[in-house]
Parts: sequence; structure tokens; C-alpha cells
Amino acid sequence: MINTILTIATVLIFISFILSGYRFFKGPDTANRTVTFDVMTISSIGLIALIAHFANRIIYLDIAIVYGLLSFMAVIIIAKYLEKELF
Amino acid sequence: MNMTWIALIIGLIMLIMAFAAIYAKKLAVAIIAAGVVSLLASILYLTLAAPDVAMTEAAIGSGLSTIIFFYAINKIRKQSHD
Amino acid sequence: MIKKLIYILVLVGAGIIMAQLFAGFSGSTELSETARYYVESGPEETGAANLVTAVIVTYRGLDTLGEVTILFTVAAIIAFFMKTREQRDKPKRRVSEILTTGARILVPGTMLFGAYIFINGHLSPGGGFQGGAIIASGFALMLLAFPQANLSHKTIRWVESISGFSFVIIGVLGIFMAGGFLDNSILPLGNFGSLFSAGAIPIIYIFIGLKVGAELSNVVGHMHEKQKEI
Amino acid sequence: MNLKNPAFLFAILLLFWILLSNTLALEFLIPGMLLIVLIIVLFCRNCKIFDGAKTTPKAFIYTLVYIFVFLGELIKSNFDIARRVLSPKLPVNPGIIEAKTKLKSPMGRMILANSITLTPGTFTVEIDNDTLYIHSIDIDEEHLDDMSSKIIRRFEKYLEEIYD
Amino acid sequence: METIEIIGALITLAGSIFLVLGSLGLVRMPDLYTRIQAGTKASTLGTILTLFGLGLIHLDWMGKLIILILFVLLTNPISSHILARSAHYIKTPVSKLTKVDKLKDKETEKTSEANHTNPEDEL
Amino acid sequence: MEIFQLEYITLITGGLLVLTGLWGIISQKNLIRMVIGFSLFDTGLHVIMISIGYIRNGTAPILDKAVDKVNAAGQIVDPLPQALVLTAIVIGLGVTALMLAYVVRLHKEKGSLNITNFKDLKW
Repeated sequence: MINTILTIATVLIFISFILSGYRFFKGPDTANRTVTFDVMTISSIGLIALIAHFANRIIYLDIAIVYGLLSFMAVIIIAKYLEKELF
Repeated sequence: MNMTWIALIIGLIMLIMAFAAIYAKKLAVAIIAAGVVSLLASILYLTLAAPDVAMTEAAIGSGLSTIIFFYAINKIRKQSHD
Repeated sequence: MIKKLIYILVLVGAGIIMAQLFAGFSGSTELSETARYYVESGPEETGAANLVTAVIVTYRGLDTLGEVTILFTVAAIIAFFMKTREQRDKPKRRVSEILTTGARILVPGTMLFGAYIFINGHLSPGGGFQGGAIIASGFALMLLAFPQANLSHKTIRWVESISGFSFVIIGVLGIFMAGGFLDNSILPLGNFGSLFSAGAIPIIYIFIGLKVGAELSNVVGHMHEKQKEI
Repeated sequence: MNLKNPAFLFAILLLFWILLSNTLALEFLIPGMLLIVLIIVLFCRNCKIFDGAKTTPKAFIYTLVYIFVFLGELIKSNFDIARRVLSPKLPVNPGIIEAKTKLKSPMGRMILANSITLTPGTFTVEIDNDTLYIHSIDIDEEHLDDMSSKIIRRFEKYLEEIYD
Repeated sequence: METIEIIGALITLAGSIFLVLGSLGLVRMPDLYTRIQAGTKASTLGTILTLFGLGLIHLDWMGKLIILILFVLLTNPISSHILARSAHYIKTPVSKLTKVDKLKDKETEKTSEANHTNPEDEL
Repeated sequence: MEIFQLEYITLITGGLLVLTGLWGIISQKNLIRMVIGFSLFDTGLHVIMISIGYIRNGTAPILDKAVDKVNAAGQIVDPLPQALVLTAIVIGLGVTALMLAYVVRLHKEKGSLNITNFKDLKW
């Protein structure tokens, strides 16, 4: 029962991946693609938590924290690059 | 069984993103696409029961690599404008 | 035209080699003999719950030493290519106040998280290399939020050389006090699964983490600074 | 020597460490405390982010109230966005407006800007001293000033009690 | 099979529905700023609900999940703010529907020497 | 079906990724794109190595409450390839950073990123 519901949730997260992938290919400029990158990483935090549930290991959650940190860094550096403020 | 489906879809998205990384018009977009490939590779390692490698790939392959790439192309842009 | 043909030929050749490799592959259902040895006697011999850590730090410790040396060489070569000058350009635009305020909380938090990763290397995923990378990203965040901040290369060099030296000293102590180079049983193994266990593994990982963090921070810092005109 | 800033940062980092190691055992707690002291000495010797924070019991109660108000607004905002995304006509009417805040402390301003970013159809584009530039998804052209003060006051009246 | 676990699973499902809605907004919205509106809010709430629901299923995982939730709540608004700020600085086009742009008015009256040309650079 | 197993899928993904990276290296003219191709090639090789070490239905080689010490050998995957790949990823970052530093210097010398302009060692 629970696993069925969570499998449906996984499928929905994949649909969200594919929709943002569409915007990645369509997106007129780099800033739009960066938004896509942000949404993809945030969704994959949820996906990692679901994988941790399916494998029943708590230790997988550490990787999700690393993800959150690194996606933040990447978005900030892309924004700085776009406004030519990087040294 | 769940893991197999996850790995299949992640692998497909990875290959599409790899082509985007090679054929994107702008270098910044190519680097972002390469970052997405690394990020998804990290999920693939997780399904293969390798959390250590997944963490290394997330921290190094997708984090620090992207940062260093952007610093490098920023330097190149500055040099060509001078 | 002929060039394209050569490219495709190279690609097809590589594809054939790959296919040959894959044809001989059949998914394994149980561990090989070496792996079985590591799994069965690893926890007793090293006391580490994370078997990957046990392999990296003790069984294959020399590889790790070589790896750290390669990273050191890379950092040195990048420092050679990207020479710096003292003063930098003034930023054209103020950094957003929200980012500077957030960074004042996030930078210590990132450093703490990196330290957590390499202190718990023998219990949970992660270890010196990952923790060092996270510490380097913390430095990168600091440089992004405060572009005028001074990254003291002298301090980084000191941290780097002292931790590298201590790593080798611990390795040599293993020869005299225990079975061989980088043997971790120079300290008591302790209770399996607690923080102070697995002999010298946490200490070795702390030094590796500091060394890798210093090296990668150095690389990021050299990439950040402006190039000297030669 | 003002001890308020390091004390607040110490409390936040200690909470972070306890939740991270998921245990209260002393063998995890004591190395964590040593590490936190080291990190504060190295990276936050003279940061002044918590200067405006009040330490009265009233401020504490308002913090708890603020969390619930914020969560309520967050859920409301998401239903608003969902309604706009799902409706076939796509009813958006965007624009960037300006609003003035009375908060002085940087921490209070950051929390205000972040809360605005996470609530109904608004997010902060630029912050310039006490002026926030807010992008709103549905603006009312006749009553711009009413609208901006409404957006700001929703959170400011609680944050005023917590920060100067 | 307890009630609290089923509630947790349903909360997770609601979170993933919000994630899908966020990406749908990313596809449908007309310009960058409205896309950030949809992307940030929906994905933040979606992730928070997903993690909280999993925390109800495994009560002993709650500590790490709360760390993740606080982390997402702190970093996600900051990153979208920085991105929107940069995008406005390099004059990313706004959609035709936009009525007022106070920030642009301010910038045009303040600076004229901002010789900032072509955002569509080759690199 | 035999081919529809986790390790086969990841193995094929890794192989195709290697070929994509190789195609990028040999067909592109821009130096930065060649470095990107190299990093894709690297990722593909790592995926292949991890898939070879996978044991069917195995779990991560970390002993805690979920996996006990006594009958660990029947439950976990091979730790050795993981250790090797971990080393390889870190070295890969070093090589990438070094190549980027060279690219920056080459661009400073020649003012171009196109590989056909570098004729110094051509015979």
C-alpha cells in the first residue's frame, strides 16, 4: 500500500524532470536554463529521499544534504557569471 | 524492481543531456548540461548501492568542477575583451 | 569529408571494443574471493563500519598517499600558471545584502558539515576527500559573497604541509607499533560503531580532509584571483 | 566584547550538529562543541548579523507565532500558483513594485525578503537599503501603494517584535 | 500498516504533485520572472512535503529530514533572488504582459554610463 | 528477461556515455568543449566500473542497524571497485582543473580557442 503510493510519487517526480527538461531545450537564454537546473536539483533531493526509503538505509540522506548545498553554489556562480561580476 | 525503472529513466535523461552538453551553442549551457549529467550519475550510483561514490560525484563532479569551469571561461571572456 | 569518416571509424572501433567487453559480462550474484576477505575480516581487523573507508585508508593506503601527492602537484602547477598580483579590481556592483547575510550563516554551517563528513568517515558515507571538497566549496561561497575578502595563501600552505606531514608520520608509526605502513591499530580499536573507534582511521581522515580542503581551496583561490600581467 | 553574536551562532550550529548526528550521546556532542568554537573563532570573529535580535520572552513567543503564520502563507501561495498554472487562460498580470521596510537589522531584512519570496505571487528582485523591489504576479495598477504596504506589513508586524 | 504511515505516504504524494505543478509552470509561464515564481515556490513546498511525509513513515529519520527542510527553506529563496537580480541587471526581456517596472525606472534615471551591452555573448 | 537487470542497464548507459564523450573529444574544435567531452568520458568509465562491482539485490557496504556484522557477506556489494572509483573521481577533478588552466594560458598566448589555430607542433 505505502510502497504503491510512493512509487506513484516517484513517477510524478520523473514527469517533473521531463517537463523541466523540455524547458531546458526550449529556454531562450542561459538564465532560463539555470532556473531549470535549480528545479531539477531540488526535485532530485526528493528523489534521493525516496530512494533511501526503498533501500531502507538512513545513510543515503547525507547525499541529499550535499546536493542541496552544491546546487545553491552552482546557481550563485552562474548568476555571477551572467552579470560579469566574477573575478 | 523499483530501482531498475529509476535507473532506466535516469540513464535516458543522462544520455540526452550528454548530447546537449556537446552540441549546445553557448559554452555556459554546455557546462550546465555537463553538471546535470554528473548530478544524475550520482543518483545512478545511489541505485547501484554506492553512497560513498555518489557523495564524491555530487561534491566534486557536479559542484567543484562546475565552479572551476565557470571561473575558467570567465577568465577567457575577460582576456578576449581586453 | 575524409575526416568525418575517420571520426566515425574511431567511434565504431571503440564501440566494438565496448561490445566485446559487455558480451563477456554476466551479472554476479555473490562476492568474489578478495571482496569476501575484506567483508569478513575487515570489521575485525580495522574496526571500521564503512568498508569502503577500511579499503581506502588501510588496505589500499598507499594508493591514497599517491592520490594526495597528485593533488598537491596539480595545485602547485595551477599556482604556477595562474600567478596573482596583490590588488584586485573593485567590483562594479554591490553584492546583494541578502547573499552576504545568508553567507554569514551558511559559511560556518558548510564548514561544520564538511568537518562532520570527515570525522564520521568510518561510520557513514563520506570521508576525507568529500569533506575536503565541501570545505573548498565553503571557501568558494565566501569568495563569492565577499569578493574583497583575503584568502591567505600562507595559512593554507601551512595547514596543507602540516597535515600532509602528520599523515606520513602516522603511516610510519604503523611500521614500528603495528603490522606495517599505515596500519590503523596503533590506537585501540574501541567499540564497533562508536565515534572513537577504528584505531587511527578518524585521525588519518581528519588530516586527509584538511590537506585536500587546503589544496582545493588553493585551486579555487587561484582561479578567483586576477592574473598577473607578464 | 559583545558575546551576543557568537552565542546565537553557537546555538544554531549546535542544533545543526545534534540533528545531523541524530543522537544526544556525549561522545558526539563534545567534539562537536569544540569544532563549533573553532569555526566561530576562525570565521565569525566580528560578524554583526544578530545585533538587532531581541532576547526578551515576548520575542520568543512571536518567533513561534511567526513560524505558523509563515507556513500558512506558504501553503496558501502554492494553491494560488497551482490555480494559475492549471487554468487554461493563464491569468498572470506581472509587474515590479517598490516597498519600504522599517527593519534595520540585516538578519530581519533577510528573513523578510525570504518570506516574501516564498509567499503568494511575490518575490524580491533587488534590495537597496530600506527599499525592496518586489516582482508580483498579479498587480493592481490603481492601488500600488496599498498593495506594497499590504505585502510588507503581513510579515513586518511580527518581525518588528523580534528584530529592531 | 499504521494510519500515520499512510498519512505520511499521502503527504509525500501531495509533495510530488506540487513538484509536477512547478515544472508545468516552468513550461507554461511567459517570461523568466514568472517562471522563477512558479519554479521556486512550488518546488520548495513540494520538496518540504515530500521530506516531511517520509519523516512520518520513518520516525527515526526525522532529525536529518528536518535539517534538509531548513536547508531548502534557507537556500532556495536566496538563490532565486540572486538569479532574478542578475537577470534583471543584464536586461533579460520581460513579457508583454508586464504593466509596471519600478526597478527599471530607477536604474534608467540613476545610471547612464552603464555601458553594458550584449547579454547574448558568445561564451 | 536477462538484459532487463539493473547492472546491465547501467553498464549500457555507461558505455554509451563513453562513446558520447569520445565523439565530443574527436569532433569538436573548441578546447573547452573537448574538456567537457573528457569529463563525460570520465563519468561513463566510472559508471561502468561501479556496475561491474554490483551484486544483485545487494545493499551499501556500510554496517549499521540495517546490516549486521555476522551475515554481512551475503547482503552487501563489492567495496573494492567503489574505493577505486572514489580515487579516480578525485584525480579526474585534478586533471580537469589542470587542463582548464592550460586552456586559459593557451588562450592568453594565441587569443583563440579553436584547435586548428594551434600549429606549433604540427608536422
